[in-house]
Amino acid sequence: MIEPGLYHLLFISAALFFIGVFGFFTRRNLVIMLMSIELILNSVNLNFIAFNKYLWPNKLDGLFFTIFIIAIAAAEAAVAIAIIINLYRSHRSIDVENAEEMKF
Amino acid sequence: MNEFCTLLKSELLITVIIFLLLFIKIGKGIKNDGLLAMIQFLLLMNLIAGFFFNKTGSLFGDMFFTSPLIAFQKNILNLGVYLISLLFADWFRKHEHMPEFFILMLSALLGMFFMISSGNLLIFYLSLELATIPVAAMVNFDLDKKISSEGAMKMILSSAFSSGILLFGISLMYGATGTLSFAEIPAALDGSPLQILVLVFLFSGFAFKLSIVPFHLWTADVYEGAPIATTAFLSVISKGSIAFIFITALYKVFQPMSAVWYNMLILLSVATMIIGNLFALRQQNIKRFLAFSSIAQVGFILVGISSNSPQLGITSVVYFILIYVFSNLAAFGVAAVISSQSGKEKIDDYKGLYKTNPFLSWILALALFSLAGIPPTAGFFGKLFLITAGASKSNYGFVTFVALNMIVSLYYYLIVVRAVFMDKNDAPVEKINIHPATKLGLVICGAGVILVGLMSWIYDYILGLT
Amino acid sequence: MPNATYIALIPLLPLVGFLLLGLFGRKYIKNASGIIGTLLLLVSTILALYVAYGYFFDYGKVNGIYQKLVPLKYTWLEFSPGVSIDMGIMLDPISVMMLVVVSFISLMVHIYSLGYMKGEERFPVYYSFLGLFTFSMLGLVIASNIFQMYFFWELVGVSSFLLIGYYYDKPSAVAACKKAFIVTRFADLGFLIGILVLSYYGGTLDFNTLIQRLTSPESSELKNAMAASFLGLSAITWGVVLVFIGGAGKSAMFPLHIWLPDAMEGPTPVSALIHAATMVVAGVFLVARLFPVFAISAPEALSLIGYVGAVSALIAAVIACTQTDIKRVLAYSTMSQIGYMMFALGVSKYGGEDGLGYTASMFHLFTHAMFKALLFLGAGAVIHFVHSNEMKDMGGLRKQMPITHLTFLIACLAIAGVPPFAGFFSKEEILLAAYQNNTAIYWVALITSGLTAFYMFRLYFNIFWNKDTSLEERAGAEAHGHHSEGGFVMMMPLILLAIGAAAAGFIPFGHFVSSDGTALETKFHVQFSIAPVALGLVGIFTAMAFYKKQNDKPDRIASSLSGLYKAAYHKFYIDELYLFITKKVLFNLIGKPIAWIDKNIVDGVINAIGNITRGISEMIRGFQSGKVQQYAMYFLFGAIGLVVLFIYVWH
Amino acid sequence: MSGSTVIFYMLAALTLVSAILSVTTRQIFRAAIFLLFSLIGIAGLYFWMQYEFIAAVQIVVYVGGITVLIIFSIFLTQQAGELLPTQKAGRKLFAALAAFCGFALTMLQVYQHSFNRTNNESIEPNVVNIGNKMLSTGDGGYALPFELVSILLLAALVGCIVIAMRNKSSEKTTDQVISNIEV
Amino acid sequence: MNLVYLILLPLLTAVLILLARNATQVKLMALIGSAAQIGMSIYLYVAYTTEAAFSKGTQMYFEKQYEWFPSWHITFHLGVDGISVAMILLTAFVVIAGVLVSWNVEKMTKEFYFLLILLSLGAYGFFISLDLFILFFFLEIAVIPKYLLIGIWGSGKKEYSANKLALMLMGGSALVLVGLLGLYFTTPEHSFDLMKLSQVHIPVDVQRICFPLLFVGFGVFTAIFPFHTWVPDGHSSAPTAGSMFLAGISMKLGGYGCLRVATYIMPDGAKEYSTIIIVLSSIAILYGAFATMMQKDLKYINAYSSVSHCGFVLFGIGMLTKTAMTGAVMQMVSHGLMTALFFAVIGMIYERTHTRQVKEMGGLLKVMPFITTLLFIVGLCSLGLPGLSGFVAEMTIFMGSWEHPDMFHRIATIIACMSIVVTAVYILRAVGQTAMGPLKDEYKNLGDAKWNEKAAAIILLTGILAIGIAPSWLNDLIKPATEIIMQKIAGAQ
Repeated sequence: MIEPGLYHLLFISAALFFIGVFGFFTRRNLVIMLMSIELILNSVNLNFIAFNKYLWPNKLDGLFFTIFIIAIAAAEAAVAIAIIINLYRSHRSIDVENAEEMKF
Repeated sequence: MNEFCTLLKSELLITVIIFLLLFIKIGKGIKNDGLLAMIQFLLLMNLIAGFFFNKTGSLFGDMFFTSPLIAFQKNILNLGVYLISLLFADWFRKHEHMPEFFILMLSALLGMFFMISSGNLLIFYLSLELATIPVAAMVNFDLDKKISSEGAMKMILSSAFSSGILLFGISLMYGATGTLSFAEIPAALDGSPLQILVLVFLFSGFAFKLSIVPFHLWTADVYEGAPIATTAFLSVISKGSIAFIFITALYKVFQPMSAVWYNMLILLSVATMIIGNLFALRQQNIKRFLAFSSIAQVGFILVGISSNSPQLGITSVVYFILIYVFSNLAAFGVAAVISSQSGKEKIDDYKGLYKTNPFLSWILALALFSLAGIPPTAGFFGKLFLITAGASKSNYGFVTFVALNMIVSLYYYLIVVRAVFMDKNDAPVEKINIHPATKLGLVICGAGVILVGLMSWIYDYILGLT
Repeated sequence: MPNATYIALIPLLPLVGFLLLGLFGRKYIKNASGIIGTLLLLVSTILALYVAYGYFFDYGKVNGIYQKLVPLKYTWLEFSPGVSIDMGIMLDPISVMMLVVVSFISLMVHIYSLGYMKGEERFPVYYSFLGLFTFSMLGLVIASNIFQMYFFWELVGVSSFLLIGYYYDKPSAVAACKKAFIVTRFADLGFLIGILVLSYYGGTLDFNTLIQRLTSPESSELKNAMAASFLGLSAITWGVVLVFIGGAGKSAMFPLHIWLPDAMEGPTPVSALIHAATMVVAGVFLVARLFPVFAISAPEALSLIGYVGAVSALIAAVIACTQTDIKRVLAYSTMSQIGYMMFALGVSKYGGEDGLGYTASMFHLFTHAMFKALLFLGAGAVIHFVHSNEMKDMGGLRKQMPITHLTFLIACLAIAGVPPFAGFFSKEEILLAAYQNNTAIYWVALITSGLTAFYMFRLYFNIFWNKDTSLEERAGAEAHGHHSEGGFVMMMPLILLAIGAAAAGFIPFGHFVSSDGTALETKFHVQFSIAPVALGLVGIFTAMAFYKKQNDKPDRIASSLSGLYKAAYHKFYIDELYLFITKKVLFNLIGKPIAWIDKNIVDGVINAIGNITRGISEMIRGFQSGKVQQYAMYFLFGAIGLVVLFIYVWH
Repeated sequence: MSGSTVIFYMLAALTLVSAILSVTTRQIFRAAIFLLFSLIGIAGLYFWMQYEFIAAVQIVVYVGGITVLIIFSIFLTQQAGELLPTQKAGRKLFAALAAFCGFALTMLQVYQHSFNRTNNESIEPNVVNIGNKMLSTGDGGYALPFELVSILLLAALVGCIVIAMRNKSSEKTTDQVISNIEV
Repeated sequence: MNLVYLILLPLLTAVLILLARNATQVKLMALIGSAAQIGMSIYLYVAYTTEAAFSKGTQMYFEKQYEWFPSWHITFHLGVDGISVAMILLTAFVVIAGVLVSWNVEKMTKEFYFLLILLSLGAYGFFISLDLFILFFFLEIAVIPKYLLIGIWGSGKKEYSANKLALMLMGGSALVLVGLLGLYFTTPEHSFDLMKLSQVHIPVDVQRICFPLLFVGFGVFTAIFPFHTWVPDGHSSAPTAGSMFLAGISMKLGGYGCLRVATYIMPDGAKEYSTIIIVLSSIAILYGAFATMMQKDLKYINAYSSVSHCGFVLFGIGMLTKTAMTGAVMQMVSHGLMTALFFAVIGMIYERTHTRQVKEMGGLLKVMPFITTLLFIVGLCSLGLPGLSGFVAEMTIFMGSWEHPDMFHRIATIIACMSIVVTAVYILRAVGQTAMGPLKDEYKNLGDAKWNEKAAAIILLTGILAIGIAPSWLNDLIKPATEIIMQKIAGAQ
């Protein structure tokens, strides 16, 4: 087995990213779409940390970026969930297919 | 410290207002009307203050950078926000969460300010989010409307998705260049495939906010769902701000890769104009209509950006956006007045409007002509200079195409004009008595639409700043 | 040197009349307008006579040659240096002669109309139109510049249009005036292009310079014009032929004559003035005006003119024999006589003895004006009396209208060429000229003269003899209160003209008018004139035999040669031909298709663009599906697409 | 092969597999739990890279915060135990294709690209360094982003409150918000 | 004289109209304003002639230059030569006539007159501007008023026509815009200034692109074949004054632009494309004439005949000889006056008979002698009767275009000449059926023209006669200008 390194991590993060994308495309439940978003953000975090560790350890840019991404992810999730709940109140469902009144 | 204050002036002012509002909200003292008046006053002060003590300088390392031009751009946004506070007074007064709305709007504005003067991808990203998330909440402010929350949902999810892609791009950029600061990136760019991929991902992030085809699809739905005040904010303020930073990003950060993004701009501006126009043709809901028209307008902005002289490009874009603020806000203002009085948002409902409300009709007509680029309105000059800037590379095919697109756009703007002025209607919108603040706003917009073009010194002033 | 101002007054006075009556006649002047018009014209007639006297006997002749004098010339519109439309006066024998003729006849008609048109509601309008016509005709004859001539040429056309359409609420009149205008207009197109050609090669529009340049063999212009050729004919031939087409149109030469008979819808005095004496001879005048060019530089064109004239003369004469509407008969006879003038010019040559045809033609023009005007006015009197144009309604009028009868007889004799009446002399000269130069034309002319005599007397007898209808049977006429043949104002012109028709022949015309201005001694050969006179008499007597008494001979003859008769009666179906060309070809084959194409193709494309755009926008609406997940997908596809495009395709 | 390698692969497997499961399972609770595992796996990877601080933050915020939030929201919006409606197969295939293409493209570029690395001495990602940098306003300091984020959180909370609570008790909660915000 | 007044005067009038309190005030304002316009334009003519007498050879008179968008090297550069003066005179005449004719518009009088005056403003600005940017500015100002005039006060399928007009004209100006930009960037010191542009020599390959753009762009305004289809619909649906302005003024903007901008600045392009121009315009001339022959609606008749007559304008320009060009300008003026009068007359008739179908009329000469006399005169003018303006213009064009000795130009000219016969046909059909023939009973008691109609007609008639009877003043006015243009063309290789 090969010694794991940067490219392994990049592979993992990219995979994670597109798994998230896949989930975002396919899941009809808004909450799960939100989860997929979280996966995407995490893959990005992984990228940052990996680069920071293997390529640019002289500064902590990647690390800090990760921290802030996490913070923002929290905020985003909060607002999103609030909106979803509100949507649920009006639609009595959180199926994305039921929320396409506006089109064309 | 002093310098700190002057450079951060506009941001600090906004923050102050935000906290002021918070405390007022807690101390539940003031009725909506009085509060609104106060807010309008504060914003006016803020706008005026925006004209003074504008210096060049950077803070926090090079994370924050400002200059007279940037200050001017910020002030355009200030103006826009002030006009919004005037134009939608009616809706604000009725809304129980009016202060929160302003808190959110102002924090979004703050985000935009930081975004415009960000010197670093981290700040850029954070301020972008700050400029997005509160707006998503604002979209949902018609709390008991289904479409409002649907719009909010669409916005938050798709913006999260786009920021995901943007972030992925940024992370790869970080990996490839090892830096996040705009100052250092260009040196590290060599146009390698990965960097092209990075460029595209970042570009799509911008494109999403600017609603460039094919990243635009959220726009119409969100605009339609949102309360008009939010729609106006989205289509004018946030577009404007993102356009400003977009230019800086392209001209300053990605200068070495200009060959790539120039073609990208041409391609996407063509696509954007076509799609925007074609969709606008059919729209019945005025908000949706304006959404697509604004997409088409973005196409024109891209034309301006695709100029080969940065100075020309920046100036014409800033100038255009100043005009765009006036004209588009005027249109939204009229729509808001009508919908908040009669709940009518369909273009067919506007038939025979001129009979009952000549003032609104003229303002609307002015706004639409300005958007269509008909003299003597300012829009004519704005569009013309954009096209001229874009033509500086003198590829005739592209320019001809752009010019011909103006015909299509004129066609659908005329649909509205026709409805307002020509079509008969036995049940037109009844006479509306307009809130004085709104009236003031509309008058300012109208004056702006006419004067900004004719007073050439405004353009030269902007040129002086670049 | 003559005084330009009062020469200019000759045409201008009628113009004044036109403006005066046209602007104020309807409201303020009313019945006085006739008098005013007449007086103005009287003045200009006197001036014309004075000028004529002055020109012929005083300053016109310089060492034996009548000069072309240009006392007035004002640049009206300059195209390029040298080429300009000038408004000027040119005095030479023919223009002076025409001045006299036009103003005199016009005066006669003015006077006559005082009686004939009395009580018409648009009396002032009528006189103003007459004024307009007289003005333009006089302007035409004194034109010193070919474009000036065209200018007045058109004006003449319009005033004739207005006068034919005088009874504007009569559909036939409307049709007639339109027809007249359009046909002549079509001919004028030829004239215009001819002018363009001549002016291009002549480098000027001024008659004198033009003629001088295009006739003097050493002039470079002529060389160029000769050198440039198209379809085997030299440019100059083309030019003059085109010009002649214009003339042919106005002078109702075959095949452009179809408008003339219909033009009889106008009031009879108008027919007398315009469609007999003056306007219709404008074509002849035009050819005469450019005669040197024809004769010297384009003989082919001249012979063409000769044949056209001869053919027209013959055809018209034949048709005239069959018509029953007296005015139409006169119209065709006019056409036939003009044919005479034309071929007289056609057979003529330039200068000296060979110029006989030219002189003859002008002479005949002069005399013809007299007796033809007389005939028309007489016919007018008759029509005025019986309220009909049809021969069958007439007969035996000699007792009821003696003066008319007498004058009419004189005129008939004149036109039939019976000595010593005016027509005899002019016709003799023409025949002589034809005889000398072109026998074919001569024979045609001879036959025609016989026919002329026949149909004129057919007319005469039908009106004044034939069935004897007495006053009692004309109760209708009683009711209309026409006891007599119209008052003094109507008779006086008849008498004056009759005198002219009788005596004009004795003027030594050749002394005054000749192709090159030198006096031409016209000898008179008795033995030569036997044949025509004999023929004329034969014609007269046949007519008498047929028509003096009521009988069925004519019908029998007619039925015996029915084919020819029918053809002639239907004017050889030329009208039908034109109708076919205009209605079927012009309207249905050109106009309709073009209108259709414009509506459906040219405009259709424009509309199609709009519809297609809307269609596309309908088609792609699915793109905006309202599904946020699809939006995201498009987003990703867009991004990936751009990446692929810019990494692999578009470097 | 060393232990760390094994651990790495285990963590990687955990992360990816549970991620895949969480976006494919038809039971929403399981989805949430798998998401939890996947996040933990990522935290593990941070540990493996000796970025303990981030790992901790990851655990606290994600595992402790966001996932719980999500689960609560599931409680609020979903009747337990019922299966989620599935997406059309065509759409699934399409999405999979898109995702895979994107993945392939990205990895292709990443592998073709030769990353250049710094050779300055590295900074320890320990709490001290992080703390200093976080609050320094000078060059390479992160005070501004920090403030930005705090404003963002404030705005987000205000937004959430307005949207989520329709009843008239929004003032009280706002007080709490303020007290929370004064960081 | 300061040309800015020509812009300020209509502006002031428009403002006053907006301020006016009631309809009568509005009308008075408009009347006074347009009267002032006519006075000013005549004064301009006088001043110009005196000035020109002193200083021969100068190209532009009364030049004025104000800073405007200096960074784009755009200046508010005004100046006139003979051609512009002629066009300004035309505009003033048509404007006051239009104001008078539409005296009894009840519907939204204020807006109506406001838009009319705005149109005139656009026209004046266009004719006096020497900077292509402001030229374009004024060109486009005129579009929307036209749209509204047709759409609001029009008749028939007005929305459709208004849209068509606005969009096609917009398309035209879009092409113009591209052409202008091409010129702008080819000049060394990026400038829109006509004088500057005329001095530099534009590279031939640029001319090859820009000339057709500009010519066709302007051509759309003056109904170049096959972009003429807005003319019939637009004119027929427009209110009387609207049609007068459209055909009388705004179609002339196109011709002026073709001459002053396209042909003057890009002589090489002009030479290269002159064949195509001539072909298109001769098609337009004859085709328009034949199309007119089939029309049944008076307004359509005049509209199509306008296509045919404006064909003469382009024809004259395309011939590239001094005389033909002079003729083209004359034709613009003459056609402007003539067609304006024609539309005015049609409007008067329509107001009374409430139909424009030729078939449904007849014998109107009896009940409305004044109006029908006008109809006769204007008809005769349009078929080129001597003594009226049409004759002068057309003859000048023919003479000019005959100066080319080669077969192609000859044939083109002959084709053009033919149209005068077809014109005679359709004019006589129209006039004959309308004015002559038996009178219908329902028209027995119709009234004749009122004072305002008479005044309008007489004003236009004066113009027509002034040109028709003594054309030399117009000729002398235009010639020097065309000479200068021809020199430039002669200079081109």
